[in-house]
Amino acid sequence: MDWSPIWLTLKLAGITTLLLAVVGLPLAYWLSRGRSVGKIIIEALITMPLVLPPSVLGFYLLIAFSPQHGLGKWLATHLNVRLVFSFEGLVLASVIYSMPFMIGPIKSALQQLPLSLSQASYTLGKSRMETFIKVLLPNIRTSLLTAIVLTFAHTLGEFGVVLMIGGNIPHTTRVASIAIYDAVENMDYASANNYSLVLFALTFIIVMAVFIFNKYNSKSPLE
Amino acid sequence: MDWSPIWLTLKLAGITTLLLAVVGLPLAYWLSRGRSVGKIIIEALITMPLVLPPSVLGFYLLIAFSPQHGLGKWLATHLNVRLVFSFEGLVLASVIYSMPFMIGPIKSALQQLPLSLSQASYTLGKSRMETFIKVLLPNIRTSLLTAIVLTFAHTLGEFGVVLMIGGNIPHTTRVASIAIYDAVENMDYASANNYSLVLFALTFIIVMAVFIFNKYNSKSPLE
Amino acid sequence: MIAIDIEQKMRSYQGHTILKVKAQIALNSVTKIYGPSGCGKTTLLKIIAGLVVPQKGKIRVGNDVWLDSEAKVNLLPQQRKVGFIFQDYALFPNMTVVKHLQYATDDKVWINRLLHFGRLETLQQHKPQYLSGGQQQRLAILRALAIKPRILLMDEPFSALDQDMRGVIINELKVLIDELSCTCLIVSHNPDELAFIANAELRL
Amino acid sequence: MIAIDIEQKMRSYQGHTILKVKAQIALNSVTKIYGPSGCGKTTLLKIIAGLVVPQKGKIRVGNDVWLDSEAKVNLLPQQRKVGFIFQDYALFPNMTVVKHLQYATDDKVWINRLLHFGRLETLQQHKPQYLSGGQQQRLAILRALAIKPRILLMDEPFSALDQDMRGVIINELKVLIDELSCTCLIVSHNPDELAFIANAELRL
Amino acid sequence: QSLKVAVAANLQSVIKVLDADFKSKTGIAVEPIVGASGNLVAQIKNGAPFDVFLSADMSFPDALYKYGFTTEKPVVYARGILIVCSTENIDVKHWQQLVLKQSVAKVAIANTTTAPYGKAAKEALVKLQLLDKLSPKIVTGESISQVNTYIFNDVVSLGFTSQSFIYDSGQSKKLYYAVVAPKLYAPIEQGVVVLKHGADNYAAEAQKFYKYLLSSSAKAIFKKYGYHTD
Ligand SMILES: Nc1ncnc2c1ncn2[C@@H]1O[C@H](COP(=O)(O)OP(=O)(O)OP(=O)(O)O)[C@@H](O)[C@H]1O
Ligand SMILES: Nc1ncnc2c1ncn2[C@@H]1O[C@H](COP(=O)(O)OP(=O)(O)OP(=O)(O)O)[C@@H](O)[C@H]1O
Ligand code: MOO
Ligand SMILES: [Mg+2]
Ligand SMILES: [Mg+2]
Repeated sequence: MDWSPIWLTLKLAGITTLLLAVVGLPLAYWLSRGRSVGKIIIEALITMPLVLPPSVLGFYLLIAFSPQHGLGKWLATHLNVRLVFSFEGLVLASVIYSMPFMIGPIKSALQQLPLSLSQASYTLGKSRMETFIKVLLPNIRTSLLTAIVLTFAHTLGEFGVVLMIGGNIPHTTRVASIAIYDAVENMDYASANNYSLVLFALTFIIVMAVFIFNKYNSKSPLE
Repeated sequence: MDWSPIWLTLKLAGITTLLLAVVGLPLAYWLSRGRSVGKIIIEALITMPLVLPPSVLGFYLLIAFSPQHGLGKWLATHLNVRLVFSFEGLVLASVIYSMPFMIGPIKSALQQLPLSLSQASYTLGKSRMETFIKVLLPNIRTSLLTAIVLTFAHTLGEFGVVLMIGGNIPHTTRVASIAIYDAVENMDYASANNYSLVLFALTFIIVMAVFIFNKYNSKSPLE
Repeated sequence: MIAIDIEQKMRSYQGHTILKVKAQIALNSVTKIYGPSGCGKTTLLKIIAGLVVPQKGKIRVGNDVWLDSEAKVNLLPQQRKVGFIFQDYALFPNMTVVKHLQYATDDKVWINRLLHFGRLETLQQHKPQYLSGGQQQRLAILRALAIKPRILLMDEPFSALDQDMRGVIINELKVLIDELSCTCLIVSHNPDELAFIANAELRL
Repeated sequence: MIAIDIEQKMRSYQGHTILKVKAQIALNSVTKIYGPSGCGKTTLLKIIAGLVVPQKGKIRVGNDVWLDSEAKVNLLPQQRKVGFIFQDYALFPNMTVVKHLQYATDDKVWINRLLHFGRLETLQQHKPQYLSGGQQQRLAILRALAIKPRILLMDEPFSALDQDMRGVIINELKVLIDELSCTCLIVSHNPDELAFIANAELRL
Repeated sequence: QSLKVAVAANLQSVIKVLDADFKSKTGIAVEPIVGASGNLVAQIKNGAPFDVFLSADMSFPDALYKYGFTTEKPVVYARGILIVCSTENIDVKHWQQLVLKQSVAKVAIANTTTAPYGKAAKEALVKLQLLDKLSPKIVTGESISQVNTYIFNDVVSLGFTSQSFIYDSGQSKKLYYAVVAPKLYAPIEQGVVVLKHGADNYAAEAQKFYKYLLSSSAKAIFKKYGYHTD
């Protein structure tokens, strides 16, 4: 069995989740405070990939990234960066694709915390930063975990976008979901089964780990 | 422009959402009360499609639905129901595929409501049913909306599963995401663009409608 | 006569403590319940209402058995239908003041009388989050009374009311209780405030 | 001297009411604040703490200007660093009793003294949801004192305490306040309970 | 680094054998990327880093040549044969009558615009004036591979595929098939080109592979899998 699609998938999901965690926490905090037209527009944009079919997203990314014209051409000729059929392109696409899964639950949980929690912390002389880290984050930790698991899982299962802008290039863009599709088309059911079982086991472990982590709160990974 | 893939997509997403709302509300309520081994297992199973690549799900459904053996055969001979290459099959697959998006947010919101809310209602002599409908549901209405939008959107964007068990049959299984993929592979970028624009507009309207609905609570569709 | 004889293990950091209560409460009486913070007053009221099921015990109200852990009898809260005022109010965030009362009863005259009694007529259309602490507490009292309960369990029902308001409310409450011929258990940290209304007491 | 002169529009169902407060409060005094439910006591305390910004007004503490809406001066709550006891406690659900205090101060001796003062030594490792109403309220008091504030704003800080406990707490609080030479504003519905401690009053 | 070869789906089993043989002769590893010819062309036009392209027809590689994605015109390396295939022991010899029967629920063909074998199947059906009658039964596979998948898993009664399918060594099921009369469709001439990406990055290896495909040892393998070579 060729393990490279599994590693590639894990690498893609891992990097995407990490990037989104770094970008997502401050962004979600910012979105959770107050409400302005700018924020609404940014939030609507972030939310779009959630409701957009992967093939639409894939199509527009293909057009944007294609080295034949526009942005893709500019990137290819000036920076020698190619985003179609490359791992970097998949990372960028996954970040866009999974963004709402990271931002949504965190922002929502932050908004649901009573205002008086942060007020109480401010009166103790604590900065916004310290309040965020020591009071707000710990009180939304199940939502945080949810966001991370959702993001990771959503990237793990990414298929349509990868098929459109990644193709099926071994070691570069042939992630597990594509490898399975390929194996099925090749009637190599043993491989398809193996990949599926690995992913199944992996996801089962994730789900169970989250259940156990949340046991005391009796919360599920989607919370 | 051939509008049938758009209609088909809307029909599929609509029926799936409706079915899941009917199944999901009682199921989410049941899962939110107490905790037993049975519930944990059922919840883990419901959660699986969330983390499973669509191609894995599609592969197993293809095998399960095949009219020559097992379940598929039984359905074909006894009920004359065929699940591969049929709209019914897509509906069933979508229901499985989108289930966690309906159950998750509702169950989670129900669990986060303070226990004393339903207790207060019980002391007023109200049944579990009435309490659920008049006290619990209205207090999780943003989560309910989230669940519905997520389910609808997720089905709208379904691609991998349909690619495997759909067979690209016009008016039956050729949904928009497949039509776009097809157009792109045909290098018919004008059609791809048209379909994409329609879906884009559609999803933008959904997102905006939800934002407006939730305006007073300043909540986003993912809450 | 309400006969209570219960035993409940209460969670506490160092192991557990046992709450044991054995009491007889006359019908139509107003009983003041007091005891140090954390001794189990709230727990006792919840047990009577059927919201917490004790490890062991019997509760009899008149001729009806509400709870008998040996005979496996345990009426649902809905069957006991006591008026309950929660220490943290437990108001419904989705309902305005008047909706709270309409949820509990269909009797419009009664609703209007209660609104006047709680001095909340002008705040009818407010949701709980826009009410001050005292306004919320008064709404909790009105909601419990709305079902015209035969037994009224009040967990520190006047703690957020100023003295004048408290005096008014207690006076009028007495009239209502008599009218409903309702048996009343009140947890309070200000035994004085109940002097006028209470005619029995229970120390935990 | 704390000089307050503020005006704040308060939301109310029929239009708005205006909360106007003009007061001079001596440093190191203990002022009792009272007034009918919904008159704006909580709002006033939040304005002093910097948690609510009034439409118009000035607040001066000693020689420092905390708020001057004309000069656009408005210190952050962090800069004002008042001790604040919220009417609904606002405890941190993620922290145990002792973590609350450790979050506010590093002074271990002080923490132990506070735990004893609040009679919460044995409940150190409990989180708020496992505390009774009175235990939660005592924790809220301790947390506000933990930062050794120069100004202490208390919103009905004794409402959930039984009489004995209240007596003990008030007595010991007086000692602490004197020690910290702290100016104290207490909203209370039981003016009597403050007789021993308060030496000024403000009616809203 | 290995040579990335875009391969038309009808070659999916042959390519593994060709790979092994080529590697044993030259030591150069080949990574096949399998798909419908048209899909692969779309990807190449959008910048996919493939080195050699084995199409299922001549017009797709011709188009690539015209747009400057290759330096040379395509050359035919094999001629394909269209068959009708089933896992059921039915009378495939008379498939023209059979497909109209009720017992045949679904018939698979490959995408008629991106897969040349699909195009050929459509041509044959049109010539026989069967297409309209059959259209409610038709299921479209993304490439010839997907058609094979559908046949193999019994989700269709019949499918139009390449003859190479029945020579697939890994096959565990008995297949019943009939050759579609060659006069019913334009000959399936399969062309190969070295792509710009290959010429720029792996010129020597790409050329070797290209030469190998036209060599007699490759021809022998193609023959074994039911292709015609000259
Ligand atoms: N949800 C809970 N889970 C576990 N233990 C709890 C819970 N609620 C309260 N307790 C504990 O049970 C004991 C009794 O609590 P209860 O709320 O009945 O006290 P109380 O008499 O009402 O006190 P107070 O006057 O302070 O409200 C306390 O020691 C408390 O720590
Ligand atoms: N979050 C809020 N939004 C809008 N209006 C509010 C809000 N909180 C309180 N109010 C209104 O402002 C007025 C003053 O409220 P405040 O909480 O300051 O009263 P209070 O004097 O503390 O009363 P109590 O003694 O009952 O706690 C009340 O009429 C109340 O309805
Ligand atoms: O081998 Mo093809 O390009 O799927 O007909
Ligand atoms: Mg209590
Ligand atoms: Mg107040």
